[in-house]
Amino acid sequence: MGYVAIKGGEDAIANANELVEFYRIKARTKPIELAQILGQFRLLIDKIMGEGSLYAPEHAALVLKQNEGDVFESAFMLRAYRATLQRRYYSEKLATREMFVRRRISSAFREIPGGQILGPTRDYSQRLLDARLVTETMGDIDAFLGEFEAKLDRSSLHGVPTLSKVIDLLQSEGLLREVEADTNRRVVDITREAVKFPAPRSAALQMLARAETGGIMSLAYSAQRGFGSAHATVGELRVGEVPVRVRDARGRVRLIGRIRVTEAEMISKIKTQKKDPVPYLSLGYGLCFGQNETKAISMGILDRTMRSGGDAPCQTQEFVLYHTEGIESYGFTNHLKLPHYVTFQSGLNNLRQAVERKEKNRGNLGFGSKPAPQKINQPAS
Amino acid sequence: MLRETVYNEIFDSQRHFRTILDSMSRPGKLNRFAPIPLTPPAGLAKPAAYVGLALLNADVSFHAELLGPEAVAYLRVNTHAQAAAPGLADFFFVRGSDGGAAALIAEAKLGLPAYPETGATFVFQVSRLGKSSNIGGLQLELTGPGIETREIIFVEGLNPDLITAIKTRNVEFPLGLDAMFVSEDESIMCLPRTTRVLVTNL
Amino acid sequence: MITESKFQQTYNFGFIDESTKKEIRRKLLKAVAIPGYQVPYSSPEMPIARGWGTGGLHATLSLIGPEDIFKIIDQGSDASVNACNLRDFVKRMTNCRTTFDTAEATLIQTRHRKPEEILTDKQIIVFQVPQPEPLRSVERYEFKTRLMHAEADYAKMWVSLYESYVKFGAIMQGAGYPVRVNGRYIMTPSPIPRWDVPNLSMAPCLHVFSAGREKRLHCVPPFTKVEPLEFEDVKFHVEDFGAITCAASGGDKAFMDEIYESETSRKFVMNDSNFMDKVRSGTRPPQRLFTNPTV
Amino acid sequence: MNYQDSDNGWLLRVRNLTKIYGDPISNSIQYTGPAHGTNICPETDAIVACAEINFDLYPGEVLGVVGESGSGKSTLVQLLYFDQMATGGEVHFKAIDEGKTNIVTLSNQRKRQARSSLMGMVYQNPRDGLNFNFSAGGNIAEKLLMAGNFHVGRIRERASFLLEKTEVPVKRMDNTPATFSGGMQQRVQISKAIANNPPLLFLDEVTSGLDVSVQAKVLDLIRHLQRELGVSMIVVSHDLAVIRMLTDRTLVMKNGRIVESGLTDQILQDPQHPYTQLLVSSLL
Repeated sequence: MGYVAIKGGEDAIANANELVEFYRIKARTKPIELAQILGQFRLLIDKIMGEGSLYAPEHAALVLKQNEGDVFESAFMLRAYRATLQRRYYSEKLATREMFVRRRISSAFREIPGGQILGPTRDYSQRLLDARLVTETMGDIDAFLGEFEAKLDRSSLHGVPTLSKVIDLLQSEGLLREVEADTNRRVVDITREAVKFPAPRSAALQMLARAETGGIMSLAYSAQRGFGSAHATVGELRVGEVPVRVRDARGRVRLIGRIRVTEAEMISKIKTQKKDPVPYLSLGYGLCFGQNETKAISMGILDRTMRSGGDAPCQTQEFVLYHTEGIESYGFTNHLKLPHYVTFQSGLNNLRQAVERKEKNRGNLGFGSKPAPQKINQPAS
Repeated sequence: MLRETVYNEIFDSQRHFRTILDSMSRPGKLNRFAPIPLTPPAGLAKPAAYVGLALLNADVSFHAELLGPEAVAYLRVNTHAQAAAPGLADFFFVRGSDGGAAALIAEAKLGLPAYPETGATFVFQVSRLGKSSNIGGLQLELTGPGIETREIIFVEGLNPDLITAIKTRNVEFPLGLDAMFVSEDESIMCLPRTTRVLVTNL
Repeated sequence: MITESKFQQTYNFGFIDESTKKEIRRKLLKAVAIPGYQVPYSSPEMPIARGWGTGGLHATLSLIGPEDIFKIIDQGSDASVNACNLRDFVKRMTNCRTTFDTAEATLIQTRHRKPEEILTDKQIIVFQVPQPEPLRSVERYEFKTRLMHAEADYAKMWVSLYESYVKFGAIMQGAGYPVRVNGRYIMTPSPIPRWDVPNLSMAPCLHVFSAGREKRLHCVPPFTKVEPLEFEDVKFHVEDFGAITCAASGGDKAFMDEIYESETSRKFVMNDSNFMDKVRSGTRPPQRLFTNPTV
Repeated sequence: MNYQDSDNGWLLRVRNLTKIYGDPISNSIQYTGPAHGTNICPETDAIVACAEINFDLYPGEVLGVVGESGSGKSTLVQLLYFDQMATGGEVHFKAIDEGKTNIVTLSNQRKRQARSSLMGMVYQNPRDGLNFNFSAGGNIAEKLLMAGNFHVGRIRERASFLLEKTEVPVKRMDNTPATFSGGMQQRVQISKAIANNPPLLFLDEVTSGLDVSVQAKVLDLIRHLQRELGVSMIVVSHDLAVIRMLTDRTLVMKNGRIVESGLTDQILQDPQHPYTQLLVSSLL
């Protein structure tokens, strides 16, 4: 009976698991080492950590290996693992002003204090296949690294300054405004309580930070194409490491490590008000784990559109937040593979009866054409 | 020392929760808690401590001032829940004989129309609960969800004003307060906001 | 050097941490106190995909203790692959006894069926719920459906049933037929067939409905009135299997699965696998049957 | 003024009803109104949509509310029909708790019940009063269902009856009003509003969106229904012709206040307030 064997469910699962393992390694190639995944799939690791909502590069590497590179499955597994970990502290606010900046640009100004820092980006590369990599050897790697490192001025590493924010310029001039009086400033923890709508901004930002990159990119893109209004400019995009601190039992703030994050501050105009006809600028904020610029920018756009009113998809909080949650939409889309024959049978039963009724009523236009299908004596009072 | 060491956070709380759940599901039914040698301070009855330890944690607040500062400290230390003013508390611990609790009932959260589950829960410490009239005290006749036809229960050590106070607040379902009654023999009986209560021997 | 020890995990009894269990337990108590109302809860991630029974697991694992005897079915079957997987998970995380025998179980998790056999006051049944909001078909936004429930504003729901009748001559809702609980909240019974809906009303057992992805849970306490939405003159009907008998057990009067043997021939077998086994062995358990009203 | 002042047989008693949008200060009411020529508080930009509204409505009476746009007349009926929340004041309605309760303070659940079975409203825009996803019959059914009628046959009989009364072809009952003409949409709205024979009906600029030829027929229908059902009505209009045709008594509103009230005929013949005089002169 197919996949609902009478007593065979357990065997079927065992067989499926065995086949999965077979397919994972049947090519008999050298096992991938986690160090290799960590070392060479940096951006994939970053994406999975963000959607999996856990900053744990080695764990991300492991789940990627385990899942044959399936990104959805890997993010999901990391998220589930996260739920088993004891939460001892909430971190102090991340201070992105203290970021060790690897990359930092603003498209709003030609030059900014501290300078535009292009950093590691493929933005201006030509997307051509690199045949050299087919035969890449350890020797090639050593050669490149040797040459590269020789060029570095190591003494300058100690003097890297923290950079002020581009938005400070606008702020000091009084040109930046909040979109609306943010009445609900309560900081909620979406992993401890179900989100209620309208959701406070803290909840919305948490959900976006965990959202599936492609999902929020689609919606942010729709906003730029005219389904909702977002003429956004990258006020500042920065990628780098920020310190994470917690407050210990004695109230002392302690550094527990550094994480790589991408931060986007997206600038757009506020609709002019009757009371105040100045089209001030406002900010949409995006922050996510690792280097994931697509995500941080999309998040910055959606943070802004969701607070702008209007009924385009990108402006509707419920629509954006529910449908970009990757783990949930992935699970539910796949749950359609589960047997549904009971519900299907129930519908079939109705359908057959409707066909029967139609046969009986042949010649009539429909049920609605008769004002009172039942015999009525009494009018409603 | 205030901190309980004999309580198994995993298994004792699970067992006591199931007892409470069964009682809440079947208003008027008497259930006996599995005994655990807790040592709550004088004001706080042992079965009330069972309820506190089973349900409270750092995410919720309680009000137990009428039972004395030791009771408040005990609940705080053992559950990490925060003591709160009557208008804010999620749980209340009071003596059923204490007519003064009526003021707390009058002030407690009823929940919001869209989120009625935020209505408060009261734990009343009474002396005895029983199904037969040889127990003194109030005779309550109960109907509503969880009850097949009707239930009769006798509660000794409960000030009838408190029943009146609860009924006054539970007039507009789904808003309301839910009540638990615990007795000296470590029994529990619950009256969720859906139960219609008649005091039949006053 | 990355070593294996870094990735080894130990799990709490029931997988979920005690703090979250307490939260779910408090929500369960409120769900019992407000029958049919959807209580929001934290819904932590599980190592089972969303939409595959995470909500059911949250309720099950917050309820379960070492003495429980656990049964789980999917589409009425104990041996359905997902039921097997979830059973294995619960067993690994609790070391509880499991059973196929409906009567023996103290805690039953189910997807899309309530067992045919009458459940007793010693049993709790947990339904997996994909979409907890019965009003979703007439109002897509959660913040609006919340208000509609708050004000018992069920006009749109009723009119949609009226319109279904006008268009099709019947209320076309199949599984997941909307019900009114204790005369107040309109609730989805989860996608159980209409066959099972009358068995929710005034039943001795406690029913828990839990939707993990949507982070809502609701309850039907024992002995609580559950009425399918119907009109005085257009009545609720359960699926009609007529005089069909089960090809495997010879029994009738149970929800049947339709099985195509070829393009032209089909047979029926009872959907509830444990019930069918009992009928086949000559010990048909007590059942509560609903008789469709005659027009 | 107290609602118990004198029971002269009122059906609806309104005392000091107030609606303010934005952030009012204690002086917002004092700084607005006809004397200041505005309803916008100069200090906070709060809008005093209506304030100090007092009147009684009697059984079977038709009360007109006239004024230009922004005078607060639509806000007034929206407050009474619970479409909006009053900022302050009292409303007593004999059909609810025998008039003892200030219905402004009812829970939303009870307000909805009251709206469903004790009141009817006809809006200027049919889309506000009708759900275009449902059929005309479904729209009428909505009112009947909410008042506790759950018999499809009787609902359809009643809907047919009402449509016939309002001169909508009964054979269109199962079509959505989206396919109807404006006049017919208003007739369906009227059918829906009177479905439960409510003692109180509100009409908000019901003919404003219609062609002149259609207007007359709809007004005629309303007048006819009012006589037949004896329902009390509050008719809001900027059009004195409508007020003259339908109402017994009239309130004239400006900048959120009542500036004049009295028998409709008297007001039309001998307007006292300069604003009313202006309105009347423009009618001639």
